[in-house]
Amino acid sequence: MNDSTSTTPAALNALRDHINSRLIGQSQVVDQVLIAMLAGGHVLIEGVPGLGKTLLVQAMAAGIGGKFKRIQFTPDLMPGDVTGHVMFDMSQSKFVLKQGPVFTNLLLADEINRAPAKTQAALLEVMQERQVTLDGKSMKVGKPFMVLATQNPIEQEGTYALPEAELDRFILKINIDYPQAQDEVLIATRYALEAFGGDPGDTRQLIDVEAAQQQCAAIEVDDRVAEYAVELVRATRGSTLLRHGAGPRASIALLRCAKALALLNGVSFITPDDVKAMVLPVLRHRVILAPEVEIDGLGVDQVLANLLEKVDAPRS
Amino acid sequence: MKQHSFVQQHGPTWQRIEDSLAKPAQADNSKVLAEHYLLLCQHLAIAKERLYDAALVERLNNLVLALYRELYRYRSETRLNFYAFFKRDFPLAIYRHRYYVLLAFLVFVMPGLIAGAWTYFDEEAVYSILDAPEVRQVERMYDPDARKLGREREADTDIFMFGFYIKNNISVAFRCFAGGMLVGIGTLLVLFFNGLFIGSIAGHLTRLEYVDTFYPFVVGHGSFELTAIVFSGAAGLRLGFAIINPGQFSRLDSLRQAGRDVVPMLYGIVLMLVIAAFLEAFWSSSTSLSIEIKYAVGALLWVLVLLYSFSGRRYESR
Amino acid sequence: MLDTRYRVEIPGGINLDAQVVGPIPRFFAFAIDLAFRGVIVFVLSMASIPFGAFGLGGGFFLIFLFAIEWLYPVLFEVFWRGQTPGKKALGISVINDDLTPVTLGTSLVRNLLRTVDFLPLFYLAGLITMLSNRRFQRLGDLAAGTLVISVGESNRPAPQRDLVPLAPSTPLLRTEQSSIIDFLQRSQQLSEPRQRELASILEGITHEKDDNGVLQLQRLGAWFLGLR
Amino acid sequence: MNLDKLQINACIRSGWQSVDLGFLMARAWFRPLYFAGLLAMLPLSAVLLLVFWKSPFWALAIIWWLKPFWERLPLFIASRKLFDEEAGAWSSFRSFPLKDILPWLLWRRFSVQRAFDNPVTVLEDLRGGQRRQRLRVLHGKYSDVALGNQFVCFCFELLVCFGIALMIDFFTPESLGLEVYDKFDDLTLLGEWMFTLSGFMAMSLTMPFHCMAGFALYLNRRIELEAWDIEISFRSLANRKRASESQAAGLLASLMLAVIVCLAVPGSADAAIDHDRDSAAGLIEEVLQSEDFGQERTLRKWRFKDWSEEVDEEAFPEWLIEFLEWWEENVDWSTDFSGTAFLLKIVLVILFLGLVTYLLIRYRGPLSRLGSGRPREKAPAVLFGLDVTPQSLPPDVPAQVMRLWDEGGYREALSLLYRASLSRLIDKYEIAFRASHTEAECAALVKARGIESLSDYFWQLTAVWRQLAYGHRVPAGEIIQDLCQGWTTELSDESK
Repeated sequence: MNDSTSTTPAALNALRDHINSRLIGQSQVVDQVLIAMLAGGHVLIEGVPGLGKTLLVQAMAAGIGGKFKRIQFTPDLMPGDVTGHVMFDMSQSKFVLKQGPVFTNLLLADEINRAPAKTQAALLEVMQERQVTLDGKSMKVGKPFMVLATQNPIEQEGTYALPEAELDRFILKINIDYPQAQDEVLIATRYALEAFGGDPGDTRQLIDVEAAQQQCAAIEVDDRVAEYAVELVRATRGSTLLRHGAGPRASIALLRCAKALALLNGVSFITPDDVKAMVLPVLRHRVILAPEVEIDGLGVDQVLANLLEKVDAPRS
Repeated sequence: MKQHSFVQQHGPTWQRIEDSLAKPAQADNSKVLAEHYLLLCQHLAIAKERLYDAALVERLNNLVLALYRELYRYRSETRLNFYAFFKRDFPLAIYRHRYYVLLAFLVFVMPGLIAGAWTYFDEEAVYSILDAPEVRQVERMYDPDARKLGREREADTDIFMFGFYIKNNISVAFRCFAGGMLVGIGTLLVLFFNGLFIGSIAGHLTRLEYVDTFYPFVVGHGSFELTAIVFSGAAGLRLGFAIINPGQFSRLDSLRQAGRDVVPMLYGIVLMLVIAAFLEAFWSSSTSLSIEIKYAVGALLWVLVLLYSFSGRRYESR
Repeated sequence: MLDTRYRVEIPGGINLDAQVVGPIPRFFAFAIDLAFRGVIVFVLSMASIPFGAFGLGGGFFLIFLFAIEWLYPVLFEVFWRGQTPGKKALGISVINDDLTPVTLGTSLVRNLLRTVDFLPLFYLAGLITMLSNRRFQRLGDLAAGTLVISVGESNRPAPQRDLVPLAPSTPLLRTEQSSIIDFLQRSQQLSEPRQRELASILEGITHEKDDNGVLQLQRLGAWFLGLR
Repeated sequence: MNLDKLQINACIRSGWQSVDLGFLMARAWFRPLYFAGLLAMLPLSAVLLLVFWKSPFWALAIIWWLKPFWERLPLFIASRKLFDEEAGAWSSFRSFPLKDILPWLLWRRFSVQRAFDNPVTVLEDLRGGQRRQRLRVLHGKYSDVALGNQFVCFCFELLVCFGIALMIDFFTPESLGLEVYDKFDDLTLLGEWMFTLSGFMAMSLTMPFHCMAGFALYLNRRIELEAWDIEISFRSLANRKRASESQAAGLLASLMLAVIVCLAVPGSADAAIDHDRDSAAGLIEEVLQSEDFGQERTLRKWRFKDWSEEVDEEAFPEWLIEFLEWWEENVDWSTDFSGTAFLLKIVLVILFLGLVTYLLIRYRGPLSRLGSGRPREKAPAVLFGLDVTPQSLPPDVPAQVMRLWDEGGYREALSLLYRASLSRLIDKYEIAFRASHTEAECAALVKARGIESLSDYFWQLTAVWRQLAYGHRVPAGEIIQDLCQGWTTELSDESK
């Protein structure tokens, strides 16, 4: 199993440990974020506030040697506040460009569903194209570039649901939950000792993200595994439990994430297990429950798990 | 569209639906019903939106209401799934209310044990709990000498006793449940006093050495009856506790939730008590069976009832 | 605004109204049921005496007594669209508070808890609880989440007379139009002086007085109603 | 009277619904109504109770008789509350209406629709013939409901009275030595006082409900006859028109309207409902002249049915009569039931046993699985597209595997070994693999069996298999030999 392809797995492990040492009790979330990063996608994180999302991005930015910015989405946030403005500078009497917070490597978009659709659309466009057009000029955002958007499940009032087509742009949706009790104790004691704000921690670059992403892309995929992934995604389309199945983009995302998972595990090929492990986070925001299922109180995860049971694992 | 043409256009349809609703429900017309329902919902919405005449809106409203009720009759639980109920729902409900069951058990059994011990060791004690005529009647019922003289009880008396037990014992259990609405106090009282009476009678009869008539009689149906009384006490306590401590719900919502939660227990309790009455009338009273058989069957029933009642845990995680 | 209306939003996005029913009609419904049950019990007791008061007949009599005491309302409510005979006579019905039909479970809870509503004597507790909430729910109703609504016949709009419709000279709001329609449809129930009085309020619109004003309003109503 | 501020939803209701609305009104304004009633009752009642202190029942009877008098104040206050006007109990008390009280306390005391009729006297202040005519219009409908209201409220009054008495009795400590009954089971003076006080309380508590139910019925009838709801919307329409015609004129109009409203609400009770009482008399006169009112009457009478044609000879089927005759002849009704009873007992027992048997048969499938815990599923024949039935395996698996391997069919060899392992695991350890399980999940299931060497072996096999199948890496021959060796010890027939 441990046929390491290069030094990347070791570096990845170091990065993972680094983040885990900062953000306690959320190792699964950390893994998934790393997977999304390796797959070159963006993530949508859903969870109550105060579970250390900022800390996660901070630690990750440090580990990859990149910059990070944070935008708090509010109902009055304008598209320009995200992408940037063109302003007239009186002293120089010419137009100057003021770059918005998207010009960074890691962008934490907090409570994205609080902003009106137009602002959301601006961000989602940047996510897709990785460039911003300001005053007719196209400008690349940082490289690597990754958006970690969060939304709050409890406060649904005063929020604008993300449009279905746009949700597809996120490669993963991660549900972040309260940490285990013992981890919570650890967190509490540690932060009681530290000064307010915490210490920035190790800022050494641990990994070259672009190299890692290339390596991830090179992971081997057997045809049967690819077929399996497609079958899983197709299973969501015919189901009566879902009003809306996942699109073709989901299969690609599923395979990319499975590759990233394999790389994270230090394996150079993907197995059906990798695919299956990534199904929930990849698909859960791409399907919509049928209304009667919703009334019955079933969650997306339960329904998806149900559907997985119906798909045969690949044949040899 | 003006109201007049609206009525002209759809009036006949409404009339037809009203007529079909007046007739007794056909077997499975849920599909037709659903279509009618959707149609009428739309008409009602139109009528309200366009502020049509109040009488028209009321008529449509009542029609939609009737259709809605008819439509949801099909999901009604009158089609009880017996298998799933016995296998899972009832034991699961008991498991979920295990702390209430424990409390009800203690409130029922502790006074019983104490009163039993007291009456066993103290000849006079029974009279401070029960009236003298009651004591005499109980003594007469279980007097071994009287038994030997008498013949096997007549069949019609058995049926009378069956009715008698159904009427009295199930009513006790129901009252025990209903007492929960008095913030649980009613339930506690019913449990406490029933425990006290049963305990003192048992103690008293044991002291009189009526052992061979009393215990074989009660051991069989007791398994169902006593357990059911404890369960109904638990259901009542659940209601009471929902009122006392509604948690993050409003008191009313908490009570309503509790009411819905205990429904499976109520079904189960009724069935257990009917079985108990049946056993009590036709099995326990039989004198022709040997005492050993009665003990053996009684023990078997106890084991079965307890094993079954506490088998709910494994369904919890689902 | 005080009203006996109970409103629930049902699937389909529609607000459905039901009229809750208070203690007086329910008293009569209960009285009818009580009489009905009394007759049944009497007939049964008569029928069972020949079979032995303490034997066969007595046994079955007790079982029926039990069933009538506890199950009579439950069975009727579940299998007869929420109505016992008494409720049927009064045009009222038991229903879950989301306006779905009562189920065995809710009906059982509701009726077993009669025992507490009965306390301390003849449903005093039930009466007090009924009067302490807007939906007239007694304790059993509260626990089961049920309520009693009226399912009586609805009013039908009155038949229209022959009128020449008249187009309004000024635009009117929807609510105003519907009140004029109401006027048209209910004018048969109103006395003529009252009709004139009402019409005089709208002199600014009809520009007519007295009987002509009334007629004018009715013609407007016919127009709004869509009579052509 | 300002209909815009009407506090109830003015729409047409049925009689029972209006009575219910009345109860809601009493609920909403309970405090002012209750205290108003109490305020009216207390002074005179106190005097009466003092006078008749030795036989308080007399006082109670008089207080009860004076009910029409007490009811006026709550009704008056309710008529103000109805239009959201404040009416202090004291100020209303001062202008307390005494009009036309004598008939109400004498012959009209026997009226069974008092609450329904009261507003005509108290609020409209009609007397004599006018009143009679007015009542005839009102009574055109709902007199049955009014009667029902009177009756039920009387029952409620009794109920509350006895309830309170019971509570007093229940919560009085016995140590006080207060005896309610004497030794002949008659009430003592103390007992009489207890019942008098609870009767008084019951009266004051139920009065608002009774009055309001009647009042609501009255209102409903008037809404029906006078279309208040239409008047409300007509007025707002007229206001809007006026306002839109000219701002200045609108202001003036609303000022005038305010003046009119102020004038229309004088402080005296008689104008609470009917602002133009003078015209009302003439109005009613006219109403009664009109065709639609007053004259129509439906009378119903009981009469004896004509029995002669009604007897139906065919009511009982022939066989039933025969059966009953047979029964009568053969069974001694008066003495012997044991035979029948025994028969019935047998029938009951058989029914019970039959039910049990039916249930057993009906659910035999699920029941047969009860013992084994979770339902056992049929072992799959094909897993991952591999045939895993025992019959499909060669007799000597390791040998076959090695032969295939040596021939260069690496994939076939390992596939056979993996397949054979699954087949043996299904067969021997009854592990319930499903078609949707991936390799790692299968391995986890094996691990859950708790046999360490077996799970180690299977995990190793899975890893090698995955590398070959998905990673396309051919393992060394020794590994295959080890695996074959392991298969023999862990999974073949000879293994433990």
